[in-house]
Amino acid sequence: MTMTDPQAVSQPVERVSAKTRLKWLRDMMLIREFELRTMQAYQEAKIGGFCHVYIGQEACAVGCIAATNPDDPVITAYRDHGHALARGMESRYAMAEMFGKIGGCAKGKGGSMHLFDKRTHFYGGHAIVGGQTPLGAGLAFATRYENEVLGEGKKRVTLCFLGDGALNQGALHEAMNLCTILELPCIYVVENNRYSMGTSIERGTSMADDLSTKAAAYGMPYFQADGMDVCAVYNVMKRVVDRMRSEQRPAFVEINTYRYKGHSMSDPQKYRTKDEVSEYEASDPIRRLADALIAAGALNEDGFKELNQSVRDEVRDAIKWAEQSPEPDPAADLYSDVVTEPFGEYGPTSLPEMCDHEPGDVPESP
Amino acid sequence: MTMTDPQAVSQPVERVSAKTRLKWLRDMMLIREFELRTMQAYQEAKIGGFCHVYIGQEACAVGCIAATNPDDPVITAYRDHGHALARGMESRYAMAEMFGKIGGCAKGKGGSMHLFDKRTHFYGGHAIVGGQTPLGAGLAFATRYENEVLGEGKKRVTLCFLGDGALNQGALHEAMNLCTILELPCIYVVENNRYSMGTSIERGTSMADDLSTKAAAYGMPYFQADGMDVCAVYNVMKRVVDRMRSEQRPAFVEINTYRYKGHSMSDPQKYRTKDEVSEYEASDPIRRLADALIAAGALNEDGFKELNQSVRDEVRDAIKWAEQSPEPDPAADLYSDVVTEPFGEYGPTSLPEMCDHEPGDVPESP
Amino acid sequence: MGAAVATRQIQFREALREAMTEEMRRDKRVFLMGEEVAQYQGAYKVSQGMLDEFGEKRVIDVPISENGFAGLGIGAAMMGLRPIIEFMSWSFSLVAADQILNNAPKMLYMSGGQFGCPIVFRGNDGAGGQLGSTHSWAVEGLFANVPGLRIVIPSTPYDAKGLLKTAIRCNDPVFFLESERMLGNKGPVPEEEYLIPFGQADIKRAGGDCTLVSFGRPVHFCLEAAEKLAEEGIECEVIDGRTIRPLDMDTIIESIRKTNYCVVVDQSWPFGSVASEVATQIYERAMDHLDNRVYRVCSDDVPAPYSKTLEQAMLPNPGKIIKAVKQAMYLE
Amino acid sequence: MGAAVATRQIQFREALREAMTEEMRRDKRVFLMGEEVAQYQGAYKVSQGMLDEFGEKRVIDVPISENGFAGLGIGAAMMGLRPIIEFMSWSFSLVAADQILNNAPKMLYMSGGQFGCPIVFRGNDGAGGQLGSTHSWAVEGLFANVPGLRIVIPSTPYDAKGLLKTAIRCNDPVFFLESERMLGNKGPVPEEEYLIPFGQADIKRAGGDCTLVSFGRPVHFCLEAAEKLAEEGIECEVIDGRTIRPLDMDTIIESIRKTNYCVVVDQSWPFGSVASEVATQIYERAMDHLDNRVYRVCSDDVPAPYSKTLEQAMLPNPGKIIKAVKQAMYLE
Ligand SMILES: Cc1ncc(C[n+]2csc(CCOP(=O)(O)OP(=O)(O)O)c2C)c(N)n1
Ligand SMILES: Cc1ncc(C[n+]2csc(CCOP(=O)(O)OP(=O)(O)O)c2C)c(N)n1
Ligand SMILES: [Mg+2]
Ligand SMILES: [Mg+2]
Repeated sequence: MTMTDPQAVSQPVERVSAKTRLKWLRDMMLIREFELRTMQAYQEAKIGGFCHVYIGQEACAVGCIAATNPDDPVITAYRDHGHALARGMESRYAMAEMFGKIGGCAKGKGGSMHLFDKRTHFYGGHAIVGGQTPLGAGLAFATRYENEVLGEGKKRVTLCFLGDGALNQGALHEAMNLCTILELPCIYVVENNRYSMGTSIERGTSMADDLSTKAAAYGMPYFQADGMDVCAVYNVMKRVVDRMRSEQRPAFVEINTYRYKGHSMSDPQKYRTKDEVSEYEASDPIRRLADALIAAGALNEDGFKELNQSVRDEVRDAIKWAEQSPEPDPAADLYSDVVTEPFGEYGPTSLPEMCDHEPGDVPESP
Repeated sequence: MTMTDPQAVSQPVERVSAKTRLKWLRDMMLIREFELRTMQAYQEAKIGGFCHVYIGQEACAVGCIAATNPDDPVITAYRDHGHALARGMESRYAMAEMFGKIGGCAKGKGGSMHLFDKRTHFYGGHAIVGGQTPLGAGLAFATRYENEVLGEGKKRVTLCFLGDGALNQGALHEAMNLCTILELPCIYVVENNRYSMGTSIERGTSMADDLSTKAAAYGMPYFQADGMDVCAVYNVMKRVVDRMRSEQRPAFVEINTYRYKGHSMSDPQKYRTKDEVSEYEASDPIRRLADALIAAGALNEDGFKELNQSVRDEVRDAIKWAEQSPEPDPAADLYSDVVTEPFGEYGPTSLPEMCDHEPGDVPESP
Repeated sequence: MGAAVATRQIQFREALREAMTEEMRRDKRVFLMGEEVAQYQGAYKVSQGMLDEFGEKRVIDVPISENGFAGLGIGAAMMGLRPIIEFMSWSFSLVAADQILNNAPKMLYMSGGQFGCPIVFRGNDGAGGQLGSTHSWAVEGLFANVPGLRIVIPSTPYDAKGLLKTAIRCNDPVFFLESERMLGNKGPVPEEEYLIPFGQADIKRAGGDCTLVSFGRPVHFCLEAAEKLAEEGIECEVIDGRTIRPLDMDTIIESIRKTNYCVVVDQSWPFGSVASEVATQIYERAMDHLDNRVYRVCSDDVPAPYSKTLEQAMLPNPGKIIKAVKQAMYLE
Repeated sequence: MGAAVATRQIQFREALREAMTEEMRRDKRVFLMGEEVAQYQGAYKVSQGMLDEFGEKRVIDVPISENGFAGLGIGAAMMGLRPIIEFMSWSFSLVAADQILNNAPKMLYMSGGQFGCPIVFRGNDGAGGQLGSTHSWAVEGLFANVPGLRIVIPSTPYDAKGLLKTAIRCNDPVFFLESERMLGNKGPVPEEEYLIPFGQADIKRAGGDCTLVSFGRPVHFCLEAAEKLAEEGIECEVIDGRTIRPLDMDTIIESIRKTNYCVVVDQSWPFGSVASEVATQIYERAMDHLDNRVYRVCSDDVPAPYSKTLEQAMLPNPGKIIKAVKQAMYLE
């Protein structure tokens, strides 16, 4: 009864231009560098709260989002830096947000777990496990509604990312059933990094060894991809995205991946062995793509160094922006954005700086 | 991947003594009579609130509960009169509860949707759709815990009934996953009467035509039974109950049934045809068993009439009890049972009348 | 009351339906979603006929998955649609608490103003009549603490229509609390379009002796009590708050300056209730104008019982209000 | 404060662990269940070592299914077990709202006294430090309205231990609110066994000029404020409510009779808050003893922001309390 479609998945790899793959490489490198600097800034207490880095999982966000159109909505959980960057949020706005500064994507009100970027159709950053999955259904509903009722826009698909731990939240099940019943083009992408905090998927999730059963319960097609290989992710996702765009139906994708670092900044990681971590690090998605590009003659060591330098520069610039950006001002900012139409003592709402400019056309560091 | 076990289901019918089957017949007739009088009392405004009758589904409760031990916990949703009676709650206490009287099983505090009977291990009567399903897991947890940690009691199984509409509540999915992960002997019995209020299962639930997928998603064995035939229900359930009792694991059972009446007392029933209802009525579980017993020579028309008279007498007696029982007294009863250990203005807790007596040994009508 | 000019009398449920229908005609982004709202014509017939007019793309039946479809609505609102999500009962909103409390009222703030959430959640609130404790929530007692929310609780068809239209046009999330017990109530509603702004209480009865403040269904108990008290020569001013958040304290304070006595009547439980808040704000702003303490009439502090006798004893009613007024005025 | 005799200093988290451990040794029906409580030794190390002592049948890891395992605990409690259910954060209890509000506090009533629900839900409440709006709920503002609940909110290791032991022995559901920000706090806790009854506030500092009433973590802000005010010659009496339901108004009223001024400090949002309730009850019982209105210090009425600057501006703090005391005493 499972609707797994192994055919679609095992078709020969499409030819993706070297230029495109070089962009993916840079995107992954940018995320990696961004996250390393994030960890450093956290240790320096420049970032507070809960902070979850994406190191090891870069191929998921980059490969999946590469398969979408720029106006396809994307939404995810609290481990969201990678998705925000892959989607095109300027790294400076993401970094400043974590620094709690007014130059952040949410003026410092959201923080690491709640990144949002309207301009790139990135719908956040949601910190209640599973809580984004009904929202994803709603985004898919809206794209269909715009197309069919309002007669606006074209067919879109929504990517809704979730962790393997979210499989155990009732919200996901309600959302998946709704997507099937209402025929909503939402693609649930489970980034199965094998752990939710300290709980291995086997300890927390029934049928962990065959997640296709979770899709089958809702009559959804199931797909799987190797999350340590951005090309593999792209290939699977491209077919899923294209198909769901035309069929306007939901799908369920499992991407097998791994987080190299602890769950958050304070995780002793006693639940797994160093060997296990090393094993995954050995098939690192960045190294893997770089090697492939080098082997194909599309990249050489110098080119790689240049890329490295460019992402370092970008992240250094982001940190600088974040550091120089002013703190929000309680008098002006505490009561703004509570509601759009103020009543009584609430202040008015203004969009964050980032939204007042075209992408690329970023304002000067404050 | 589904763990359906068609073998277990299609084994030859066990021989059940005629005496036992006569008891089932009476149990079903009692429920039917009780519900007919309930509807009447509702029309006469002696019963208030929401009231959902069980007519048509009698074979489910009777067949399932017949397969359990008397101390196996049973819990269900708001359409609970049938389960309460099949489990052995005195009909007078159920009726008086719906009359909102002090002689009711909850002293009139619970009402039709919230019947409880500690003495018969009947854990209610729960009116939030799906809300009883985690409780069922908890009952199963407790029986295991008593057995394994406290060293008390023997192996028990829990029956947790739910409607097909509850398939769409996240609570059920969390509960099912927990049961598998923690190995809890809870049997989820879906009474698939094809409608949740006015919504047919096809309109509300994905994979409606193959609910085994819902079980497979949690690695649970799936079973199915014809709910219009109490013997069929018993046969399936007996094997499931015995197996789960020894294996101490969860299972999922779909019973195909039908409610003859509207969802509640105020349902115009435009969502289905009269023909559909008649079709099911034609395979009425009471008529079916009576005919079989008559064919087998275990019952004759006189005997059937006697049974009929005896359930009428019992229900008439229940109505009388309910009518004569006093109203609760706000001064004494409003603030009792809020907490067991009163603080401040709360009154103390006393058990309802029914719990002060041995079964059968019922107090005189007030 | 603006309704004085109207002659047409319609039911509360019709007023709600008219508000939704007019707004759906005006703005294609508005849609209605909930259990049994379409084919069944609404569990309480509020949406009767709407499927016919707007079709199944805009009047949408969903399964019993409140957390799921509440979240779906919020996601759609983030993209600029304007969902009306019907809860058959607000009691069932507890399974959706995460979505309606964490996401709807905080999205705008968390996103620094990027994503608003123009959504209306509506349905029956308060005791519906012997439904027992799981089905008789007065959610204003739970949810009013949450910043970012508008909570609307009309007591008449006129207010219901004008406030629901405002709610649907509001760019922020609105919890709209109706009452099963009032859906059949008739009242004057003009044919012409009108909107009622949030945060404007309505004086449903003028009087100079004691101020009665209430919200939703208990407003009628206050009016009943006021009639009876008038027979004894006590003239109560009955203020219908109409919206709990925002709360129009100005109208309340103004009345108390005149009467110097106040009773607040609220159908939620006493502890940390809307009544507590109103009382506290009265003290904060008008303590000098009070000749006695503010009396609260709430539901009794027990789960809602099924029995009619117990339920009646538990809910606010005219008798309790009369008693409280007399106590407040040192007459008892 | 009874703790005065103790010399041993332990952390808040150790006090919680001792309470659970002692009760689990005493009564085999008690078990602990929650996310990461066993193998991980507790997300906040509260349950460190307990898996080793009690084994995996009594210290039980569960997946991220709060509604599921909260309900599981309630079912087990109906059968007479005594579950302790840990929420990593009370913020995550919103997904379990139906189970914890509909079932736990109403089972006894709905069943006419047949099925009690002896269960403790515990975990971090209030702002944890820049966690943003989804993770910073102060649930006392939401849940205190619900009849049938005990709500406990200790501020010291001593109180935490004594109250948690009482909670575990209580035959009714208890919501036990801890604070991530206090888990590392040390304080005196005697070796000998003791229990602290519910409904008994504790005077954490004596003083005759102004009464400060608070609950949980803000009690420390009150003490800090009181120290600073003492330097100016203003002696505040700091009352730690310790339990919100039941609420010990007697101690509060007694203090106000002496001081005639009162400030209530509460970490929930202002509207319909615990502070509103305390203020309202003070007026109801001791209006004649007040020389000014009761001042409330709550969190600002906005979703919890991430930024440290904004979060600090939003939460109650000693500066705000000092200001409120001075206003209450007509000194500002
Ligand atoms: C409802 C809820 N419960 C608990 C948490 C605390 N929590 C945050 S992340 C997390 C683990 C989630 O694991 P997974 O979904 O696999 O995502 P990953 O961290 O692997 O990206 C937990 C338990 C939460 N945020 N929300
Ligand atoms: C969470 C929740 N949502 C909605 C309702 C209202 N409601 C009561 S019964 C019902 C239909 C349930 O159908 P099903 O589970 O199939 O049971 P059946 O009535 O067929 O026995 C609905 C929607 C409710 N009680 N709880
Ligand atoms: Mg994971
Ligand atoms: Mg059904």
